[in-house]
Amino acid sequence: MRLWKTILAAAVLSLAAATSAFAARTDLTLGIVLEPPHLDPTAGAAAAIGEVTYANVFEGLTRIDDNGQVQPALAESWAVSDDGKAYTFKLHSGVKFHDGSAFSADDVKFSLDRARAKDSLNPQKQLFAHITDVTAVDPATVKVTLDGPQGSFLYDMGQVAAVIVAKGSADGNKDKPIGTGPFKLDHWAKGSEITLVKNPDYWGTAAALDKATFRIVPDVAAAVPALLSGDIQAFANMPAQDALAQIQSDPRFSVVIGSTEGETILSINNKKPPFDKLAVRQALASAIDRNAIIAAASNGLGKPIGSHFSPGDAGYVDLTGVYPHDIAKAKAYLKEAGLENGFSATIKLPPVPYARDGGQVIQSQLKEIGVDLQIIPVEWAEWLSQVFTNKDYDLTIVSHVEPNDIDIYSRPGYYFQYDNPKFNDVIKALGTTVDKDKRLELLGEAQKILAHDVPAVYLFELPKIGVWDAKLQGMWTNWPIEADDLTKVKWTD
Amino acid sequence: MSLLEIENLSLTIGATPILKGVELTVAPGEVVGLVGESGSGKSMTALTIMQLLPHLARAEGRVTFDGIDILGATEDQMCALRGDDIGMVFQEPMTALNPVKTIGEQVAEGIRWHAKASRAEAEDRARKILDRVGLPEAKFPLSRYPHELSGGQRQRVVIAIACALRPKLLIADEPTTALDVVLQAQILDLLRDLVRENRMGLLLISHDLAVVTEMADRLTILRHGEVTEAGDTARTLSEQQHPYTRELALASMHLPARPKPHLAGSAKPLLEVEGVGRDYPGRRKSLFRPAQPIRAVDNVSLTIEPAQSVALVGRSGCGKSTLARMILALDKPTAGTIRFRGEAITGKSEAELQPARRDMQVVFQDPYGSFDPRQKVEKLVAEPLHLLEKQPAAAERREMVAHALDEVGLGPRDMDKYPHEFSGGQRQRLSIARAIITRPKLVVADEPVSALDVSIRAQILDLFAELNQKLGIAYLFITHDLTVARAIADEVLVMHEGKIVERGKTADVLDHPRSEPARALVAAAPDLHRAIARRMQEQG
Amino acid sequence: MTAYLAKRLIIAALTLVLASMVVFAVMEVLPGDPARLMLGLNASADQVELLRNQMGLNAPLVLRYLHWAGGLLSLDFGRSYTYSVPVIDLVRERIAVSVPLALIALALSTIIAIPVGVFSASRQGRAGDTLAMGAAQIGVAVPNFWFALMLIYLFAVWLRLVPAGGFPGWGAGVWTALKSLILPAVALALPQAAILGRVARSALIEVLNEDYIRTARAKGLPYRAVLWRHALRNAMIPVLTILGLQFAFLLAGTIIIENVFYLPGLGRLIFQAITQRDLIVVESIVMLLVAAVILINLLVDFSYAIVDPRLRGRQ
Amino acid sequence: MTMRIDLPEETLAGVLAKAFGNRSFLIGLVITLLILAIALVSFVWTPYDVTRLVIADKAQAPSWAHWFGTDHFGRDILSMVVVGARNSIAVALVAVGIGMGIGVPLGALAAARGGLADEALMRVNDVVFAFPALLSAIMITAIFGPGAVNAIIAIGIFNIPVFARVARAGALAIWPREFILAARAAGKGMTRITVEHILPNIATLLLVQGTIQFALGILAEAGLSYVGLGAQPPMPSWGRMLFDAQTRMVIAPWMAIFPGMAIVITVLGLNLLGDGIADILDPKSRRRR
Repeated sequence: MRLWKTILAAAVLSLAAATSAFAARTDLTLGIVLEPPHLDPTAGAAAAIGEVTYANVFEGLTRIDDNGQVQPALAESWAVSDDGKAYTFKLHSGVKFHDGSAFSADDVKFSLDRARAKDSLNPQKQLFAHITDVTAVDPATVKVTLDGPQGSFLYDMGQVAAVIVAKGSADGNKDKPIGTGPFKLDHWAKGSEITLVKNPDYWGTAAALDKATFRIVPDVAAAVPALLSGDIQAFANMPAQDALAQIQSDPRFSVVIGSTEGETILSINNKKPPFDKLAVRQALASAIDRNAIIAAASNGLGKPIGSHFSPGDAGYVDLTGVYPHDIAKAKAYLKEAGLENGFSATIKLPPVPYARDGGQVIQSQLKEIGVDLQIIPVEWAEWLSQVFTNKDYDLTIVSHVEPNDIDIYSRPGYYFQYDNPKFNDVIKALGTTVDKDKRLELLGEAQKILAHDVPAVYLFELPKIGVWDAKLQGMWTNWPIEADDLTKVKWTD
Repeated sequence: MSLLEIENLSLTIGATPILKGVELTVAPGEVVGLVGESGSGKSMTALTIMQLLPHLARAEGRVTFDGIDILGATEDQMCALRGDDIGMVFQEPMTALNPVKTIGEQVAEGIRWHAKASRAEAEDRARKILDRVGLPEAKFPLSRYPHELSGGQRQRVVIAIACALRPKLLIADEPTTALDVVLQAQILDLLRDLVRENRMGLLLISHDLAVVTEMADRLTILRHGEVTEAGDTARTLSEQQHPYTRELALASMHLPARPKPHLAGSAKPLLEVEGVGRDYPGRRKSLFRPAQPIRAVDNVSLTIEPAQSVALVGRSGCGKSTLARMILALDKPTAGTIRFRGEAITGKSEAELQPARRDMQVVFQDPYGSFDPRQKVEKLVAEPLHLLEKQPAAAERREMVAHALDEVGLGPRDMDKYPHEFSGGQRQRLSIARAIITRPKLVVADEPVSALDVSIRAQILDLFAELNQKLGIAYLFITHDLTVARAIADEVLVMHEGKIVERGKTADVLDHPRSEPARALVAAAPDLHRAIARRMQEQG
Repeated sequence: MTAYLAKRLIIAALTLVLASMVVFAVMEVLPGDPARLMLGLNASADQVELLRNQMGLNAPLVLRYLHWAGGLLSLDFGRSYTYSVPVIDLVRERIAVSVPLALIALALSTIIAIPVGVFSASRQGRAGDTLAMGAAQIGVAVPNFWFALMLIYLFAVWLRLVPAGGFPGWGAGVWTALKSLILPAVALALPQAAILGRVARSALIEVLNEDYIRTARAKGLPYRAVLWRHALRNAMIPVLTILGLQFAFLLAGTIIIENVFYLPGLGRLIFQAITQRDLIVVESIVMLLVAAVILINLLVDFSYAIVDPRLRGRQ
Repeated sequence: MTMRIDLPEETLAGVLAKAFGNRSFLIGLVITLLILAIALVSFVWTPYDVTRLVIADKAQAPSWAHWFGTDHFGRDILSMVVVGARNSIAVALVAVGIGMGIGVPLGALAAARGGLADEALMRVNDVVFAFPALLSAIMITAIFGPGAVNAIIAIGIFNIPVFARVARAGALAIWPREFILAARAAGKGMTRITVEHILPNIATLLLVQGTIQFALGILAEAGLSYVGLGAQPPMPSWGRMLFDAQTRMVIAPWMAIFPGMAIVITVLGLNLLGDGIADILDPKSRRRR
């Protein structure tokens, strides 16, 4: 009898091994926290839109890879005129939209003109501000002329809002996205999941996955069990916070901590006394202990920053040493500003964990130098109208996730209400410089000005907590641009 | 060997003793009366036989039924007996049936349970027994619900349930107390026929000596849980050896002394009711025919003079309570006018009615329902004082309440008690105290004594008579009991199906009734003397 | 009967009109600008103004109300601002989750509560009763997301019997869809069963003192049969009242459970629509909820008549 | 004529004697007083300062140093439960008060008036009941601003329809009783009858509903912190402690267990107290040995 049992066991084992060998999995379920309101990246600012569609469904002339470098996409190659004002793009041939219609230079012209039109509702309209003319030389070539050299033009054309859409399907993209990417929309059960399937006649190298489902998991507490139960196999950026340790110790999963473009800052209303005095801002910067905030509000993940720049990007200068955590110095600054026994102020916090938790840590840290903060939690709608539009606030905490956005401090009417001519000149120069090294030098200078002038106290860069099945490959480590690019993702075993 | 034998039965519930040394036997086909006032333990005796006692009850002694030791029986054994070999009929027909089940279901249920009969067979037997108790299928299909039947009809359904399986013993606990005299007579006849037909033993429990005398061959008298006397009905009641038996007999024929009766026509009328009618919207039978209204009171006219005592007599459902409520301005008539002390009170707003209300008050039938359980006696009795122009100070209020309590034979220390701390009789005294505290000119009493025991009833009627003489209060008594009318009223009005069919001096109407309904009422009213005389002839 | 029905419908219509005005006024006064929410930080002020015009937000108040209300009459709820999809489709998907979930939760809660209520009432004052009512007490006070997570870790993560959450849609097969509703329904049923149990117990205790219970026992029925056949049906009126209230709450008040099980329910849609200031969606859903509450109350009133024949006469 | 109300006053001695004989009243009173005492003590002393964050000892299990362990900011959970008691109990109690104060008269009026008034009131009740709680919470924040006090208004509004419905059902059962007819015969108007006879007879019903709404009130306060209502940091509240614990259930279950238990014990205490009071007020109850 015993013999019979061993044979049976052996058979079962081999059967299991066999099945999994040649049929490597080709489907994937990812978890995302926020559901995109719609799927048209050229018509809405929500980061979740790009996260699902960028590089998967829609493609631009150029593409940003996981190191933040510009790569060719629909444009095979390009030539730049000497004065840097004219770009001629050579387009790939044989490219089709998901609805079968052919892709040509006309679509590029249509997309760029649509984005820069007077009545355009493109959320990143400023990317196209310098374009004066777009002409389709021939079906495979497009010439774009600018009003002046734009250092970041190729980078800008790789952004989420700069994807190329077809004239016929542009207006319907919100609900039925028609792009040129390796995946196309299969089904969207609102509030539940978005399913993409492989685009059979994709012009480039086909994707390894046949099916990818983005499942919406709004509650942090639900993310961990979803992963452990196998419902979800990957989170590009998992809101695991404290539960991370438990997952890191689990061999079934690999945990990859990367960086994002999210500069988390304590924004200050620079026109409102007493914050119009530099000394007061310096006092705040010195009183705040960045590492304590990271430990409490971001579970110890994310790098501290000294200026409005993401450590992952080229040109980063570490300025966290400008105002180190020093209570005595902070009190000295206050004394210098004539407020030695402190003052009271309000801090408005949007409904996100880094803000609601970070706010409490800052409140208790500033208490030590006599600054008494009253916390006012607000919804996004109220934050946008009270803080962003009406500048009715003292302090607030927000993370600016737009890539390459140090220029916001030079924008007139921006909610910081910060106006520094020296800084504005550096930004103007940066805008027109094409030479790489010169740009890096200018970026460094801009960072130094902000670090010393403290229009906002720079806290930390939002980490990207990547968690996925150990047998999965090809997921991005960092988020130079908020996107879950699945083109190179595949199961290994 | 008799059907039911109870020897030296004692019963306690929790700490309070209920029965001591009770002896009782019932032979097949024999009717045994069990008489006693409320609180004497007669119902508890019945529930002991049925073993339906509350959770904390402890019974000792011997109770055997058909050879089975009841006290030692298990619940399953009792379930087998109940409804099959022992049937029970209860006092209050209005609440004895499950309101949400049809009468067919409730009668058939017992049959299916005991006889393991099929649905169709059980329903068929149900139809038969309902027909036998006087509810023919034509008028009373099985699909009718209890609320669609009158009190008498519901009691017939309860009897049908009890007798559905031809029980050997039927226990009837005050089966007709809540019914009017005519219905009472019919139900008693029904019980007598059923007993004779099925040779059942019947244990008839009642506080009404006249009823027991008419029905029972032998009777046992209970007082505070002990048997005072037992034996052959006629002999026991005529010889009245035990003082308590004598007391009971006297109380049930008691006539309060009323030296000066007040005759009509001698003064300006206090209350004038002219052509008053009250219609209720009937249920719409079908979509097309409009629902014809039900006429509860039909063109009634009457007058009452100050200090005069008038009785309004009629069977239940004849509209007398509706008329009373309209006189008290608690319900608006759909026709006619009512004038009190010369002023019309129909169509007046609540504010304008205040002075009129000060001079007329009400005493209700159910002593338990007419008092807010959450308030103390002082508040309850003083409630009508709200009608006075000048609100008396707190001390003066307590003084007035104390005086009213004294007038009805209760003490001042009763002021701080709650209604549930009083017996039925005492509560009726509280009701009267409440009614007379504002020295009203007219008191409307709706069945004031029908829920009371014989002896207590006599005391209350004496009280009414005394207050009439002393305070000159006019009465309008609503009752279906002719002995009450004879005891207290100068004049009697007989009401039948919403109309006044006869009016006259009490003696004239009750001794020589002219109208048919009046005659039926007089004939059906149980009278102890007549019952004893007839019983003596039978037993020779 | 029909007169009564007609009266109730007229009053329902008036209530709906009242509700539409109230919710429209509230949404107008609510701070925050939907257009700015959609376009985000980088959009310029005039772009926001452009979108407001496109969405018709700058049209005069009364005109917008009449347009919206007119649409309601023809069941055209208009298009969602954020999703830019007809509201009807959005809500239909969510109702396909919320209504079955509410019904299952109610059924579970009734199946648990009624026997507990009967058990407690029949042993009033004794150990079993105080124990059951103590448990009911805890059932009410326990935060249901805590209980939900316990269920997930036990049945989904450890035993892997049911999915940890999400809703595959009825298209994916009734059983698979039902499987994903079991845990959320149990998590919702616990507090409701606790409340319902207490109400059933007190209603039953009152009924057990009635005379017809004694008549039923005198018929020879064992106590258990009397309880279930006679007492329970008479105690149904207060129970039905509570069930009506609970069903209305379960429709859209279960946002926490919908989040923990990531179910695309009505609760989450309302939460999202309010925080996104998606006026059209919020207004339409509130109208649906008011209509649902009115309908539920009508059903509860009719169920009273079914349970208690005495009430049939009145209608 | 001034409206003189004859409420069922008991002599104090009678009530106290009956009260202290009643077991559930005693237990309920002890628990409630204990919790109130702890809450009051927290004004003066707490084991640790709840406003100070000590990130170093974050999310520590219960130990001798921290009996209830620490939360994600290293704050002592025992101190937070104690300080949180103040806010949570105050918000929930006053909210139940508002719910009863407005809901009960409405319900009683609807039952007394009947007809159109009854129908209108009940339908308005339906609208308020169907209104999403979050919407009215945001409205209140917009009008009155954030903070603990305004959370009371928000939760109070949620309670009104519930109490109106319970009071109406209770009153409808009492109106047809005979002693009401007697009161009408004594010339008492609808309002006086409601106050003197109807309300005392449905008091028990309202007490039971009150304790249920109290428990739901505490939990509701947590949901409000999203829009800024309820206690703002550094003031802790049980509701928000649960809200924060929600995401850290697996690693730090004690963050949810202790505030959860605090709620359960408080509700249990209040329930027993409620049942006890109901017994004492009920004149029929014998003094239980």
